[in-house]
This record gives sequence, structure tokens and C-alpha cells, in this order.
Amino acid sequence: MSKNSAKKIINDPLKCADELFEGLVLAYDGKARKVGRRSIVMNELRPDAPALLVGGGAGHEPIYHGLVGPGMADGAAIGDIFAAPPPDIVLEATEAVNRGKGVLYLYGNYAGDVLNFDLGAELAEEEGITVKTVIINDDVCSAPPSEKSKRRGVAGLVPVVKLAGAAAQTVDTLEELARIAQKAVDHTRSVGVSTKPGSIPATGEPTFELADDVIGLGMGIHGEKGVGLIPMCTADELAPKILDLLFADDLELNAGDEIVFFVNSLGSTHMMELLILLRAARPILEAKGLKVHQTILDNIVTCQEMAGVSFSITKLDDELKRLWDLPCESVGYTKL
Amino acid sequence: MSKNSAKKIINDPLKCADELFEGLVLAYDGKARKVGRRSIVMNELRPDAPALLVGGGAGHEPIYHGLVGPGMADGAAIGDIFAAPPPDIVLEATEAVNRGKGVLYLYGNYAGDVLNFDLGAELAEEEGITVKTVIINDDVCSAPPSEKSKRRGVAGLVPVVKLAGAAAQTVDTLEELARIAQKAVDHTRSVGVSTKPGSIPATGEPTFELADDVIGLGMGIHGEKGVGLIPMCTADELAPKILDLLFADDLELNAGDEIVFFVNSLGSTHMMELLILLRAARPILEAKGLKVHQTILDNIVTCQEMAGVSFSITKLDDELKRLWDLPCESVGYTKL
Amino acid sequence: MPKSSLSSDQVKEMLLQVADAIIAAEPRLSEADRNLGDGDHGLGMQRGMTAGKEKLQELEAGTPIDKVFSSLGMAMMSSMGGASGAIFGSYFRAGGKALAGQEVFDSASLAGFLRAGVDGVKQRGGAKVGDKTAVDSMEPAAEKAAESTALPLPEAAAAAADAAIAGMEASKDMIAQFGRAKTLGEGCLGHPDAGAMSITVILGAMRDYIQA
Amino acid sequence: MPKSSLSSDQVKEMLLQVADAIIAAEPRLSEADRNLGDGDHGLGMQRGMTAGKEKLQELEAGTPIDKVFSSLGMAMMSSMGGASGAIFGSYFRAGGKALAGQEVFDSASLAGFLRAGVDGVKQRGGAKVGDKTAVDSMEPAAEKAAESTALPLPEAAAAAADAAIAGMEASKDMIAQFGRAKTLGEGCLGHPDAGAMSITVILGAMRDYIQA
Ligand SMILES: Nc1ncnc2c1ncn2[C@@H]1O[C@H](COP(=O)(O)OP(=O)(O)O)[C@@H](O)[C@H]1O
Ligand SMILES: Nc1ncnc2c1ncn2[C@@H]1O[C@H](COP(=O)(O)OP(=O)(O)O)[C@@H](O)[C@H]1O
Ligand SMILES: [Mg+2]
Ligand SMILES: [Mg+2]
Ligand SMILES: [Mg+2]
Ligand SMILES: [Mg+2]
Repeated sequence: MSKNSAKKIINDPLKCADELFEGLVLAYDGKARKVGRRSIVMNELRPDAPALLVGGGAGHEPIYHGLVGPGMADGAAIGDIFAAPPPDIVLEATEAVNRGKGVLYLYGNYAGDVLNFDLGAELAEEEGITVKTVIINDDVCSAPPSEKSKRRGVAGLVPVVKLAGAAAQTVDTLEELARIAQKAVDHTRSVGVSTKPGSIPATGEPTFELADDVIGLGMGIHGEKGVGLIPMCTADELAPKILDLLFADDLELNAGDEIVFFVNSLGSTHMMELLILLRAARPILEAKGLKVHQTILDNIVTCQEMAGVSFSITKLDDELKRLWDLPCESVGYTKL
Repeated sequence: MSKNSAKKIINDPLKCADELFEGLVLAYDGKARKVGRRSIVMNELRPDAPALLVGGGAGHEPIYHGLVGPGMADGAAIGDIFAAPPPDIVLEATEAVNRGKGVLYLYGNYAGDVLNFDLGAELAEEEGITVKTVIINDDVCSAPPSEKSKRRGVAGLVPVVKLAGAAAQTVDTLEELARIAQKAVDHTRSVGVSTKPGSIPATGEPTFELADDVIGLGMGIHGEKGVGLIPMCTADELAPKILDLLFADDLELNAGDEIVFFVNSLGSTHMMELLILLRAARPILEAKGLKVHQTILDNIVTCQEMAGVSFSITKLDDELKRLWDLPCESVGYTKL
Repeated sequence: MPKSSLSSDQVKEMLLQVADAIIAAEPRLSEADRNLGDGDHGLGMQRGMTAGKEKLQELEAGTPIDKVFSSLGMAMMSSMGGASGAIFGSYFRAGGKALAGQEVFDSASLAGFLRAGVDGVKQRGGAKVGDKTAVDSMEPAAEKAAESTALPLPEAAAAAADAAIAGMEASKDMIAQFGRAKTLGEGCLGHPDAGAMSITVILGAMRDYIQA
Repeated sequence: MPKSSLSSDQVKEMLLQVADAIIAAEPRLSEADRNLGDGDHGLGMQRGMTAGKEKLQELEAGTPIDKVFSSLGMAMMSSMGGASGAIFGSYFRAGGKALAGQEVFDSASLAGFLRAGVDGVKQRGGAKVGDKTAVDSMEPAAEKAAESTALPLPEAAAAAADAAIAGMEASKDMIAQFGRAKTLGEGCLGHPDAGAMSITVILGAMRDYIQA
């Protein structure tokens, strides 16, 4: 057992991914089941429908594997801590969710995920399963709009998976599902900041350094560099900085537009701070004429030990709004 | 502005309670409204029904005030950080939720809450409003079963408010509502542990000390002393210790009993650890013949900066199970 | 010059100084609560006394003495919340009520205020001497003031303030029966109760005003 | 004694030593990834090589050389996940495939393995020399081995290992175009790529086995 300086309640730090997976299967109370080595799949799947498969590395719970459920994803392929799932896990999950109508892979834009899901797709195609892929790249600060393929996927994945999950309950073809998922991605942008570094359970070491008097503006969910470091500041100062970056991006936001506004905590930032940030952000959204159709405040996209927040905006058109309003349930996000 | 060593994203540390309250009102997206100085009340209330009012100090978000919503509480009276709401706030909330059938006060057993809600009740009675009170005292480690009136209210308040909230949607008299809420309390027990101290925003200082190599077993949600300190240990070692304390208490748990099992994080403990603890706990519950009707894993009862977890068990009889299965929605807990 | 009795406006002036003394003592009071409770006692008292000052300053000149005290109590009760909002609010409200109709504040008024105040607190909170609460300072101060009604006000106030300190000191050896500290058991020993400490600050500031 | 060529069982033995070398280098590899990525590269490689060892040990004596390499690649790919699972898995799988039918492993085999390996990686991941990835060690090693087919295996292996080190050193001056480091821009400068470092460990361990 390696040392673990982060004072976490775990067992063998090298077995965290396997053990949290076993816990997750139990958390679904019999509604989802373990498949193969490390996939989780709903027991009741809508017959003859295209499937929605999500996935990614562990250590960011409850995403992605906590987003499986009615009105959310059909299943998830789960990797090790901070590591995309290997191709054979992608394959086992693909086979289990497929109902003859093909499978949509929906995941965040990281080299490892792209490589492994692509390898998994090749294996699945060999088994005669049609696969389509939509990659989530909502992180505004990771590349300019002209280089969107370089953008990471961060907290915006929650509204995207919710919308795609609703679509998976209603559409009949993989093409339609992929179209809507891609639209949800195209309509979603996020900007995050970090105040305290994360850690990997196996080492317990902070994965990056951040002085006490600075905030990483535009940082990714592993602490990847963003726009730069800014002096530690108040919620009232920070909210407009984040929103300015969102407004400056290429998602057009006009007066009258309806949005989902998601304030995510990276895990060690508490709800009190999310509420105080929401108080700072809402008047700015309103001043721009945006109508918040739904607010989400939660820690759904996290990183071990890390503190920080992100704002995500998803612009709803009529189709997305209809899908948004459908109920969903999962370990990570539930809506009546 | 006082110093705040905890690196939190806030504004004036002395205004946190007011500002998080304003954020919370926004988080309800128009479904609940601000009342008076610092109360929050649902806009749509079931007509001619007894009302459910919860409340307590701030700094433990999303409880209590995040538990307002359909199928949950009708309103909440909110205090300052770690301080029960003053009597006039209790009164303003009471008047706003009352629909002529009286109001049930449901809150955790702390000196300040009892004193202030009692004062509030006296003022309400002067206004001709009937008030009943049910006090939540689920914390097994704060006093022996023979001195239940000394027990604190901790994470068990979530299933209790959920059950009382469902009752408030279905029963017609205050007496019935109080009876069911009291039954929910009587059927609920919690044991918590802490690994890292909390802090008060106004000072940023840790509110208690805890060495790196120990866990506070049975600690309350402000770090109040419990059974004692134990050496830092693994999830597999900790889960049976917590469950043993729950099983040794006076809530009879027999083979075949159905329960709600709630694993709560105090806020800085991440979901990964909750999942690994659930993996350790479930086989022990099953070995005792208990049937988990619903698992909840979340950080709903928190304390600024504090790390730690608690297990809560609510035993469901037929009546409570029927109430449990009703849907509910709130900022803090939602169920389809 | 030491004051042998106070007019209602002087009472108001005295309570404004009491408020400043509590506000200045915030770190010490919070620290005491960190040892036994949740560390916010000083913050709550600061909040209450800040609201109290505002309320006192709004009072018209010549407001009756009982109303001066109970205005402070009401302001504390409705701004603080928490255990001490109810306890200290009740202290000043109940204590003030006992002075209804009095036009000057003298040694007898002090004794009347302290007795009615602690009785109101005991009735509200149920704590008695020895339970390691504010009552452990309130009760000896009230007793001492009752014995001192024949003394000039400056001496009576000094005696009551000293008794409050002795009560706070005694609370170090008590095991808490109320409030958040009640689960600490022997872990309480050695630490004075935070609310009792507030009483020593309040009575100390009253004495200082009266003696100055 | 330096080995001029390896049997398939020796290749297996060599790869077991490669695995141990990577496992031992875990802290160094993770540290390199902490500077540029998410700090888990060593852990992933350790996981992959631990699974690889098990797989290699299960192989029957005389398993063909290409299968020995590709078994390691498969084990890495399916146990690691992450970018490096796909990259290093592809490396050993594609590299191994090039040795189909070969009964001994010599300087030409080394060159064939390294060329097919890096080509497989480039095809899979799209990175080229200069992008600050493992390719920056793989490519110079393959080139050097191609120039060294006339040399005895121990010398060829040493030359390839040195070229890998030079490639890793060169990666310090590159700005990443792939993986998590790609958003760091100039923040990359001065740090070697973690995957390139793994290649130096792998080729160093191969050389050590061949020379011993
Ligand atoms: N029943 C009671 N009677 C008298 N004083 C009490 C009682 N309960 C609590 N107190 C006083 O309140 C103090 C704590 O106040 P404070 O920290 O402001 O409230 P809280 O416990 O709500 O955080 C204690 O130190 C004690 O003196
Ligand atoms: N497209 C690519 N081609 C070659 N190597 C790559 C590519 N993408 C990433 N890598 C290598 O993978 C290494 C990171 O591996 P690792 O840390 O295990 O994966 P992850 O980035 O998923 O955490 C990088 O240092 C780089 O050498
Ligand atoms: Mg990784
Ligand atoms: Mg308090
Ligand atoms: Mg306190
Ligand atoms: Mg990495």
C-alpha cells in the first residue's frame, strides 16, 4: 500500500478505481448492473433504441459513471484513476448497451479517451455494432474558438449528457441521437477556476501547485493551465471574470435566450460558496437579457481534493428545452 | 473584512449568511421566494394543509434551507453561520407557510435551535397559529439511548425531512404530520466521523484540532466530541466500526427489515470515498439481513471545510415506505 | 467622577460602552467557544451588540430605563440567533422589565436588574448554577448585588463584576450540561464557559462606566 | 555475456526485465507527468507492466517472438487505459507484428520492431516528431537502429537507447501539441515528456539485458 498523504478514507490506494466501481454498482440499488470488467449498464433499457454510452477515467466522481440512469446514459465504461477506459472495457460496455440500433459514444476531449474509445469502436465495428462518436469540448479556456478540437471536456458534460440521455429516450435512430448530442455540445460552454490542487490517491501528492494568494483562471479539472493566474479575489469579483470569458466566446447569447446555468464545484469547494457565486452571477446574466430556465448547483464534475468552481451555460432552443424538461435520475444528477 | 485563511470564494466573511441566502433564493428558479428577513417559502403550497417548517444555522449547506421544495419542506427559517434563526425569523416563516392548519417545526436538537424555535412558537401562538415541534436527535454517539433528549441532530435529518415532506403532501392534520415526523425520527439513527476540522468563514480558523493520524469517531457536524479518537484507518476498517455503533443502539434492526441507507459527506470528503465506504458497508448490512430500499450518497449535511462521513439508517415500515417512494425535489435532495 | 446613580440617558451611554467592550472582546469570546463549542460566540455577541448599538442610538432622549435595557435585549435576540441570542436577549429583556417605572439606576436597580435577568435566563434555558453556562456568572453577580444594595453604586457594580469573574473561573471546573459542550464530558475541564465570559465583559464595562 | 541475438524465450526474459525497470521507475515517470500532465503516467505504466509480466509468465516456452511482444502490448493496452495504454500498447503490438516469422531477435529485428512500433503509434495517435510526445524518443531510436543493423546487437541496442535519451532531452525544448500538456504553451519548456522518458527506460532495460 503506497503512502497517501491526503488523509482519505480508502483502502489500497492502487485499488481505488476497482473499489469505487463496486460501490457505484451498489449505489444503483439494483437498477444498474456490473458488466464485464469495469462497465455499468442499466437493467431496463428502452427496446429497439439507439444507445448512449459515456465514460472516462475515475477520480472525478460522480461523473461519468454516476450519470447512468433513466433519462441519462444507458451505460458507462470506466477507466482507472485519471485514465481513460481501455478498449476492451469500451467494447464490453458497447455490447451490453446495444439494442441493434447502434451506440453513441459521448465523452470528454482528452487524448486518452479519444485513443481508447476509437480503439473500442474499431473492436465494436468488428462485432457488427455501429458506433458514432460525439466529443464534448466545452472548456472555453483550453483553446481559441478556431481550434475547438483542442478544447477539453469539463463540467458542461453534465447538461450535455442530460440532454443526450433525454434524446436517447425519445429518438429512434443513432443519427438523430448523435445530431442532438452534437447540438447539446455546440450549445454548451464552460469556464472553470481552481483554488486548491487535486491529488491522485496512489501518491497522495498534489498534482499541481497553486500559491495561497492566487486563483487559476480557466484551469481544467486536473489543474491544466487556463488563461492565467489571478490574485485571490472575492466572489463578486470572480463571477464577472468567469462570465466575461463565457460571453466572449463564439456561442451567441442574445437577450431573450433561455439557458441552463450550472455552477459546479470541483469537490472541496462547499455549497455556501456556490450560492454566493450564484448571487453574484445571476444579475449579470439578467443584465444580458438571458433567462435562466434551470439552475444547477452541485459538485458533479470533481477532482480528488481539488477546490474550485466552474460556470457552464447551455443555450436551449425549443428542441433542447423540451428534452431538458424530461425527468431523469442517476447517482450524479436527478431532476423531477 | 476579517481575514479568511481558508481560501474560500466569498465576499465579506461576516455577510456570508445573508449572501448565501440570496443565492439560495435564486437557486430555486422562481419556485420558492424570499420571505421577511431570512426565510424561504415555496410559492405553491397545498391548500388547507398543515405546514412543514425546517430551519437552523447557516454554514451547513445545502441543509436545512436547501431542503425546501415539492415533497420536501414548505419553508425554512435561516440563521447566521452556525447560529439558530432568531425568533422573529421563525415567526415570519411560520406566518408564510401557515394555511390555517398549523405548522410543524422540525429541526435538529441544539440548544440555540430549541431556544429560538420555542420563542418563535410563543410569538406564533400569540398570532393564533398552532405550532407543534418535532426535534431531530439521530446522533447515536452524543448520548446514551436513555438520554435521547441530549442527542444532537445530524445527517439523519435528510431522510426525516424527506419523509415528513411526503407526509405534508398527504395528511390533513398537524397531529398526523407530527406523528409521522416523530416516527421518522424514532426510526432514524446516525453515526459520523471526522477527518479534518471545519472553519467559520468570519475567522477562517479551524474550529477544532484533529491530528493527521486520527479520526474522530462519533463526532458531530461541528466537530463535537463523540466516542473518541481512533487511529486513521482504511475504509474497510472504518465501515464496520460505524455500523457496530449503529447496530448497538436501541433501534431494532432485524433480518428482513427495509432501510434507507444514507452515506453523507461533511463536504470535503469526495464521492470516491463514499463509494468505497458503501462497498465496505453493504455486505455488512446484508449479512444482518437488512434490505436496502434506497441508497443515498451525497454531501447534504456539511460543515465549512470539514471532511468526514456519516452513515444514517432509517428503518421503513409500510407507512414510511409508501411516503419514501413519493417523488420530491429541492436544491439539496431530489428523488424521482 | 464615580456616579452614585444613572439617569436613563446615562444608562444608554453605559450600554453603548458595554456594546463596544463586547465587540472588542470578540476574538477572546470566539476562542473560548472554540475550546468548548463551535467557535462563534464572539461573532454572535458582536453581531448582537452592533445591532444593539444601532437600536440604542435611535432611542429618544429620556426613554425610560426599562425600555433602554429591553431594547438592547430585543435587538440582540433578533439579530444574533443561536443559543446566546435567546439567552442574552432574555437577560436584558427580563432584567430590564424589573426596572419598570424607575427613573434612576442605583445599587438597588442593579440588584433588581441582575436578579430578574438571571431568573429570566434560567426560566428560558433551564440551566442552573454548575451546568457550565452563562448562568454561572449571572447568578453570583446577582447574589453579590443583592448583598450590596446598601453600598454606593460604583462599589456595588465592582462587587458584582468581581463575582461574575469568580463565577467564570469556577466554570472551568464544571462539566457542561447544556449547549454544544455537553457531550465533551471531562474534556470541558480547564476551559471557562464562553457565555460566562461575556457576562464578565458586560459587568466589567458597566463598572468601568459607573466608576469613570 | 553480451548476446548477439536472442531466442524467443530470451526476448520474454528481456521484456520481464523491461517491466521491472518501468515498475521501478514509477516515481520518476509520475513526477515527469506531474510537471506537464496529471501526474499518473508512472502509475499507468506500472499497472500495464504488472499486467504484462503476468501475461508474459503465462506464455508457453517457445512462443514466437512476435507473439511475445504483442502479448505485452495487449496486456498493457487492456490494463492501462489512458493515453499511454493506447500508445504503448500499440507500440508493442505494431512493433511485434513486424517480427512475424522471425525465430531470433537480432540487430535487424530491433530495427524492424522500433520502426513498426513508432509507425503504429504515429498512425494511432497522429503525433509527429516535435510534438513533445513519446514519438520524440521512439523516432530517433528507430532511425538509429536502422543505421545500426550492421552492428552487433549489443551495440545496436546501446545506440538506440542513447538516441531515445537524446530524443527525450530534445523534448524539453518542445511545446506540446498532444495530450494534457497541449494547453501549457511555453509552460512546457524545460520539462521532458513523460512518455518519452518511458521509452528511454524501456530501451535502456533492453540494452542492459542484451549486454549482460
Ligand atoms: N440553556 C442555557 N442557559 C444559559 N446559557 C446557555 C444555555 N445554552 C447555551 N448557553 C450559553 O451560550 C453560550 C454559547 O453561545 P453561542 O456560541 O453564541 O451559541 P451556539 O451554541 O448556538 O453556537 C454558552 O457558552 C453558554 O454560556
Ligand atoms: N498522440 C500521442 N502520441 C504519442 N504519445 C502520446 C500521445 N498522446 C499522449 N501521448 C503520451 O502519453 C503520455 C501521457 O501518458 P499518461 O499520463 O499515462 O496518460 P494520460 O494523459 O491519459 O494521463 C504523454 O507524456 C505522451 O508521451
Ligand atoms: Mg491520466
Ligand atoms: Mg453557533
Ligand atoms: Mg457557539
Ligand atoms: Mg497522465
